[in-house]
Formats: sequence, structure tokens, C-alpha cells
Amino acid sequence: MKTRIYLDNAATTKTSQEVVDAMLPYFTEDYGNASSIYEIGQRSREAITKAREQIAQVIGAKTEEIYFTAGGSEADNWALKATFEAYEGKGNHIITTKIEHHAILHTCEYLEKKGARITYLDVDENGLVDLEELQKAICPETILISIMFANNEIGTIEPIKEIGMIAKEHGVLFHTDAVQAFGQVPIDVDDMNIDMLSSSAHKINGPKGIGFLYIRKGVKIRSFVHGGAQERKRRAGTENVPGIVGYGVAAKRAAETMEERTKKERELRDYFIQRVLEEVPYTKLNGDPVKRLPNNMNFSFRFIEGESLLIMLDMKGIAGSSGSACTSGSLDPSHVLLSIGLPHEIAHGSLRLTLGEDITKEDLDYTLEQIKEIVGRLRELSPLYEDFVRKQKNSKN
Amino acid sequence: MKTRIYLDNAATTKTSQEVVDAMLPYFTEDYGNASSIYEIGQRSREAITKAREQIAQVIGAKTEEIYFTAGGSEADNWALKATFEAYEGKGNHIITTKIEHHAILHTCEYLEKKGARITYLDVDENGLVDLEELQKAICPETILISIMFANNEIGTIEPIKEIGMIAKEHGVLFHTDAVQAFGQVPIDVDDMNIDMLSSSAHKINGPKGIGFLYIRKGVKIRSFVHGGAQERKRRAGTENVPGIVGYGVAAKRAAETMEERTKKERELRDYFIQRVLEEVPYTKLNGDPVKRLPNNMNFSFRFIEGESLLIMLDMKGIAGSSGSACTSGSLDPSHVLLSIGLPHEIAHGSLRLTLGEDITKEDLDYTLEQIKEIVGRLRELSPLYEDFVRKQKNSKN
Amino acid sequence: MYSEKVMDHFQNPRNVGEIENASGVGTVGNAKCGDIMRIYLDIDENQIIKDCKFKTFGCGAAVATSSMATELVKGKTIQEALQVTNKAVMEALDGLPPVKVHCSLLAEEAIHAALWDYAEKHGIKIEGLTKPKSDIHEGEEEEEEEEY
Ligand SMILES: Cc1ncc(COP(=O)(O)O)c(C=O)c1O
Ligand SMILES: Cc1ncc(COP(=O)(O)O)c(C=O)c1O
Ligand code: FES
Ligand code: FES
Repeated sequence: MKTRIYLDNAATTKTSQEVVDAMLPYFTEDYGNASSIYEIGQRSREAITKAREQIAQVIGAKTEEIYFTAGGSEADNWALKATFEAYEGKGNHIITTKIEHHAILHTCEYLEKKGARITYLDVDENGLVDLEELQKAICPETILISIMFANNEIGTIEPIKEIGMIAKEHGVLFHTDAVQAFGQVPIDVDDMNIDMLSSSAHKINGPKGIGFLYIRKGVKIRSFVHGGAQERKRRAGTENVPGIVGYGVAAKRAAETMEERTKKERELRDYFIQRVLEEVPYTKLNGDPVKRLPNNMNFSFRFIEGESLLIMLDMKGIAGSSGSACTSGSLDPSHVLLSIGLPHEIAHGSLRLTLGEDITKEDLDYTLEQIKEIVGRLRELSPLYEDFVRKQKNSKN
Repeated sequence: MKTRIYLDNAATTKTSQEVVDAMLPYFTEDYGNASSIYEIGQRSREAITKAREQIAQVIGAKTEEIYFTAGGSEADNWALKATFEAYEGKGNHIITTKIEHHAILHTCEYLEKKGARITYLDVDENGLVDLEELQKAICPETILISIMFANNEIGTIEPIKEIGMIAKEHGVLFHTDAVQAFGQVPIDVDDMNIDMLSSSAHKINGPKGIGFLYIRKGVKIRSFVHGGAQERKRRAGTENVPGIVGYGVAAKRAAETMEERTKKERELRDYFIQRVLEEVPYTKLNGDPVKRLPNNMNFSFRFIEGESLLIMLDMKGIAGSSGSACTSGSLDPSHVLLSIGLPHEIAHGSLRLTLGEDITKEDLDYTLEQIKEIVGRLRELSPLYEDFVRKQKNSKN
Repeated sequence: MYSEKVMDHFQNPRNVGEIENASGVGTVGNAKCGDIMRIYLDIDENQIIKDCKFKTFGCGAAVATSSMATELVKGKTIQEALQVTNKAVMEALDGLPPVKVHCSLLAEEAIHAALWDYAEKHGIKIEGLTKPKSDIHEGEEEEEEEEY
């Protein structure tokens, strides 16, 4: 069955037709090298400048502070590795959280091998970092705080402005992985004291394979990809002009529609969450109920396992994703769900559904009906559920 | 004036319509995350597998030896930096040449700061490395030889098979930057003993922002971009599915048309070179006349400066590029032209023209007429030409 | 990349050529990019620049600034010609891209060199003119050199 209801927009989104249309001329007409002198290359260069402006505007940055990358992962790698190199004279200590994306966590592990000391902050049961813990973790060797703007699995939005303030007070750089937040919540790098910020186009109906790292002017930064003089000599490689153009259009669009779109999403989200919690027994909402991305819904259904649930939903035309990592090359349950205190077997039975702009109430009603049925069927299959029911019966007797 | 004759195909190419058409469904229909479990993601995954096969075939590799990157620069950075890390137990010595692309040279400079010792081999006046020099440079600490397959400025094709043999005999890894060679000359990684190979799609009528690094099975390799489990856990980041699909089609196409296309290009190339050398006085061909990329033509016109020539050609609708680096953020003349022994002022007066599949003999005839006129005009402007003419007069008297 | 004025002076450079028996000739080179400019001045007994010609081996900006500089000094007195700085030339051309600022320095220096040659030939001293360098290494407009 063809996917009819796509509820995995936190993984990636459909590239909107408007974005594709904007990209097309840069494949077959204005395909010149943007670093070249001739007229066809100049048109590419102008297109890049425009996209840079469109993006800078969304976060209140200057255009020359936006550096294009191949996506969020590269931006995260760059921010951490280059800061570690550029500030080794100051110290080797980096503070992050236990619930970051792997692009941050695995980079941190890599840096540990290179001599970095990393503090991984705990989060509370809603996924929020504790500002006092953060304060306490800062020491004279601290060169960087890297805390995600919003979590990709449970949707929790961190207190970024407060973190920025703390970083500023202590003279420590602040990087935020805003891959999930960009275009979903208002961001102002000055107001929030953000020094570096990562983002990825394909999360906001832009193309895959393009992202950016915002680097505040004055931050010492080293290159991550060495070579040609592109991106103010900071990131080598022939510019992905169609990708950059598409990103610009997607960013502009996301900013313009943000208020209305997220208002609608929040309503749908809360409607759905409420119904699921009411109508599916032994179910828990993961993540903060309020400080939450407008499009994120994450549930744990006790006694069942996520992959089975996902496949069955898929057979009904519904695409979601799971905290269960069987799909992503590792069999460990999600580090995020474990960090907010879920036991292994409950973390395994999680489902993330993330809204996109086309999703309607009817879609969600249909999804709920399917979930109810599938969860019921899987519980019938589950020895855990059997034990649970037996135990309950016994305790009643 | 709109560019009518695009002769800068070594910089970047037009994405062919067939490639764009193949990419389109992956923007707006099969846009699912290739790492996900559901059906729409599976279609992305299958498309990636197919592209990987199409590419692997061109160089005689196994599909699982192809790792997608954001382009040639990232592939070059990855090959060098990761090898340096993975083999630090064996040694710190890398051998390369003076005429590599900046993606190699600047990465080498970076590695020197990290403790690498780099030998930059000289080349002869045609741009060819000396195999004996290479032999002599190898020492017990040598972990890698990185020599480009073909040079991007002067088109010289290096003796890759011989280099591969030497590398193998000495048990040293061999990486080649084949960004200019892939799809233009036959490549067989086994026959040529290549352990790693970089390539970039936009050089062969594929999209910008996608490349690959071939890594022979058995080579110890570290990640360059850390994070998610994509690319066999070696290169993190949501897969650029449209880019990868486009690359696959472009690679297949390049391989299928190679024989016929390059035969035609070689004829046009040699026709044009001969006419330029005969009809424009004080002109030199740069690069090897025979061991040369089928689409590359590079001339030095004495007494004139490249940028002026480029701009004037552009005004006549002809896009080329220059050894003069005024255009690329640095004012030094091309390191390649200096390495083959050109004096500064002659290196400055260079013009690179690189053929694409649509170029006709008539285009080249028109281009030649324009070059003759413009070179004449610029020489009238040139104090160097004035001095030269005066000296000649005096010596006659 | 270039303004319309730059393109105009590049495509149709004014005052290209040599002056036979010129009152002063100045040739300067820019060590930074290897470009070379030569200016010829024809100066009358009232120290008025009656004619001015140039030859340039250089980029589009170098050609355009030479052309504009010759236009600006023509008909001026020596003292007025000294006021034709690279900034004045750039302004007259509606600006240059940052990497091309050094090209305009060539024009200023070439005029100074030609005036110096004139002064030497005629055994006079020109107020405010110092011996020009034949190689220009300007320190200004240098991009901050950072590690990458
Ligand atoms: C020989 C060579 N290596 C590497 C590159 C870098 O490729 P990309 O610009 O796609 O990163 C290029 C082209 O720019 C090249 O010609
Ligand atoms: C929070 C977060 N950071 C980083 C990334 C990596 O972005 P990309 O896959 O575009 O490299 C993602 C998405 O995959 C994400 O959700
Ligand atoms: S039983 Fe299949 S992944 Fe655990
Ligand atoms: S005069 Fe050298 S770049 Fe313009």
C-alpha cells in the first residue's frame, strides 16, 4: 500500500513543489560555477546570495554568518571539531546533554579520543536540562556549551535563551543544534546569545543534502572541509546551487507560514495526544507536554515493541517512526528515551508521529483507529501483557 | 549577453535533463528517509542501492565500497584525514604532488600542523610525476600516496597504473583524486591497484553537492562526519536521495557514452589546439599533448593577463576559465602552472577551455576568431608587449 | 562583479598607447598579483598635463582604473594630478570589489612614478611627491589572515 499519511516529518519532509520549481533552473540553465567570473556563474552567485539572505533573516543573523554545509550532521561535526581545535589554547572541556542527536554525541566521543573532556548533562523526565547543573558544570577550561534547541525524538524545547545567558556570563561559546527547531519556533541568535547554530533543509520541506552552520562574527573558526575558497574560505567544495536556492525558498516559506502553520499543528497535536492517552490504555506521552515542538507526538505503548507497530501501521498506509533503533543499525533502544528514565522494555514500545503541513484531523482520526487496533493485536501477542494481566487478576483474587 | 558557448566543463557541467528527470520523483513522491522502515523510505533505499551499483560498475568496484559524500572536496578531505588517523600506528608520511587540487593540498597543510610529514612531488614541464622520484620518496613511515588521476587545469593524465603498482609493491595505500577523470577515461580500481578514489557528480553532468569516496574493502577507515548510521556507519547524515539517484544516472550515462563522446572530443580538442598554436603567435599549450583529458585545452598567451581575456570572451558569449586566480579569492597565479615551470607573467595569461558534450566545431571556430581578436587588442594594451616589440626592433637594427 | 562604469572603461579604454618623447614615463608592478602598468605624461611648460596615455598588463579592474586615471589627470596641473588618489579613481568608477582595491593602487602609483620621472628629467622637485616604489605591497585592505 502506498503511504497515505506521512507522519515522520521529523525524519525528513517532502520537498515542496515551490522549492523544487525554484531549484530547477539551476540544474539545466544557470548551472555555472558560482566562483567563476563569467555571466552564467554570476547568476549562480546571485542566487546563493539571495538564499543566504532569506536564511539569515529567519534567525536574525547577518548574511556573512551563514555557512552552507551538506546538512545538519556536517554542521554539528564542524561546530564541535573546529571549536575544539581553535580554542585548545583556552581549554578542552565541552558541555552537552545526554539527549543530543548522534551527530553531536558521536562527535563528542571522537573528540574524547583526541583529548577533550565532555560533560553530558542529565535531563529530567520531560527531557529538560537543569540550568543549575549547567552552571555547576562550567569550569575555566570550558570552551563550548552545545545543547540542542529541540529534541528530535520527544520534541522537548530546551530553555535556549537562559542557556545563552549563562554561556555569555561565563564567556563560553554556545552552539545549538537547531535542526528540529529551525522554521518551527522563533529563533533570534542575538536575543538568545547563540554563537553557532546547525540546521538542515530537508526538515523544513527543503531538499536533502544541504544545511548550514551559523557562526557569529568574531568566533574563531577553523575549516572542516579544506580546499577551495568557497564560503569565505571556510568550507570548500563547489557550491550546491540548486540545494542552496531550495533551502532559501524553504526557509522563507517556513518563516512566513510559521505562525499559522504551527498554531494549526499545535491544535492537532494536542487533540491527538489527548485522544490517544484517553483511548489507548497503558500509554504514556514522552516529552514535555507544553515546551514541545508543534509537530511532535511521542508515545510509549506498554507491552509492545516498536518495530512491529511501525510495520503494521505502514501496512495501513501510515508512516511513523520508533524509539526502537532496530532500524538504524543499532539494536539499543533510544538513548533519549532511556535518558528521560524509561525502562528498556517501555522505551522499546515507542512511537513517534510528527506532523507535516498537509495532515488533517481526519488523517489523525484514521491513525488513531489503526493504532488502537494494532496495539490491541500486538498486546494479544505479548508475553509481557499476558504476565501483566495474570498479575492483575491474581492481585484481585 | 547570454552564454552561448560553455567551455568551462572542468569547473562544472550542466545537469543533463535525463538526470534531472530521474531525480524529480525523489523530491516530492518518494521522499521518505532511506534509513526508515516504512515503505516510502524503502523506495528511497532501493534507489540508493541502484545508484551505488551504477557507480561501482564504472570503476570495477563492489557496491559496498562506494561511500557517498557531499562532493569531491569532502571525499579528498576524508581520504587523507581518516587515513592519517587510522594509520598513525604505522607512520605519518604522505606522498602527494605539487599539482593536486586545493582539496588535497590544503588538507595536507592542515595535516602537517597535526604532525604529518608530506612529500610534494615535482612534476615535469608537461605535468607528469616522475615514477623514480616517487619510489625514492617512499620510506617505512609512508602510509599513503595520493596522486590525482588527471589534473583539473592542464588536463594531464598521470601514470596511475604504474603508481598503483609501486604503492602495492611497497605496501602503501594509494588514493587518487579522480574528480576530473571519472567518466572521462576508463578506470579499474583492481587493475590499477587503487585503494581509495574521489569523485564528484557535477563534473559529469550530474548534480552539484554529491560525490563519493571509493574505499577498498580491508582499508582501515575512520569516519569523517560522525553521527547517524548511514553509509555503513561511515558517513553520517540523512541521505541526499535525489542527488544520489542523479549521480547514478549520470555515471551510467558517462560510462555508456564514453568511447564515442571522448573520441569526438579528442578530435575537436586537437583541431582547436592546432589552430590556436598556428594562428595566435606567442602562444603555448600547457599540459601533455597526448596524455591529456579528452576535453581539456589550456593555453598561455604571452603578454596578456587572463582575467581581461575571460571577461572579454564572456562578453562574446564564451565561458572559459583562467589560470589567473584573481577570480578565486587568491591573487597568486595557479600553483599548477608555476609547477610546470611557467614564469609568473606567463602563468597569468592562461586560458582553460574544457569541452562538453554539446560543443561543435562551429562553436570552436567562433571561439578562435574571438580569441584572435581579443588577444590582439589586449596585446595592444600591454606594456610587456610594447617592451617586447621594442626589443625585437632594436635587435634587428 | 564590476560596475557598469568599470565595464565601460574596460571595454573601451580611453588613452591607450604611447607618447613619443614623453615628459615622464612611469612603470609600476604589483607584487601581489604580478600585474604591470605604465603611464606616459606629456607636460607643458606651465606644468599642465596636456596628454596622458597608458598600457596595462592586468585584470579588468586594472585596465579600467588606468583608463579612468588617465582621464582624471588629463588637463590638470601637476599638483592637481597628485590629488588623483586610488580612492578618487575608484569613486569615479562607482567602486570596485574588495579583492580589486589593490588594482586601483597601481594607477595611483603609476602616475606618481611618471611625475617622478618628469621631475628627475627636469631637475625639479614636486611638492608632496615621494619616490614611488616600483613594487607595490600595500598593507591596507589586507584580509585578516587566520588559520583555516
Ligand atoms: C581535481 C579536483 N579535485 C577536487 C575537486 C573538488 O570537487 P568539489 O568542488 O565537487 O568538491 C575538483 C573540482 O572542483 C577537482 O577538479
Ligand atoms: C536534532 C538533529 N540533529 C542533527 C540531525 C542531522 O541532520 P542531517 O541528517 O540532515 O545531517 C538531525 C536529523 O537527522 C536531527 O534531528
Ligand atoms: S528480536 Fe529482532 S531486533 Fe530484537
Ligand atoms: S591588477 Fe592584479 S588583480 Fe587587478
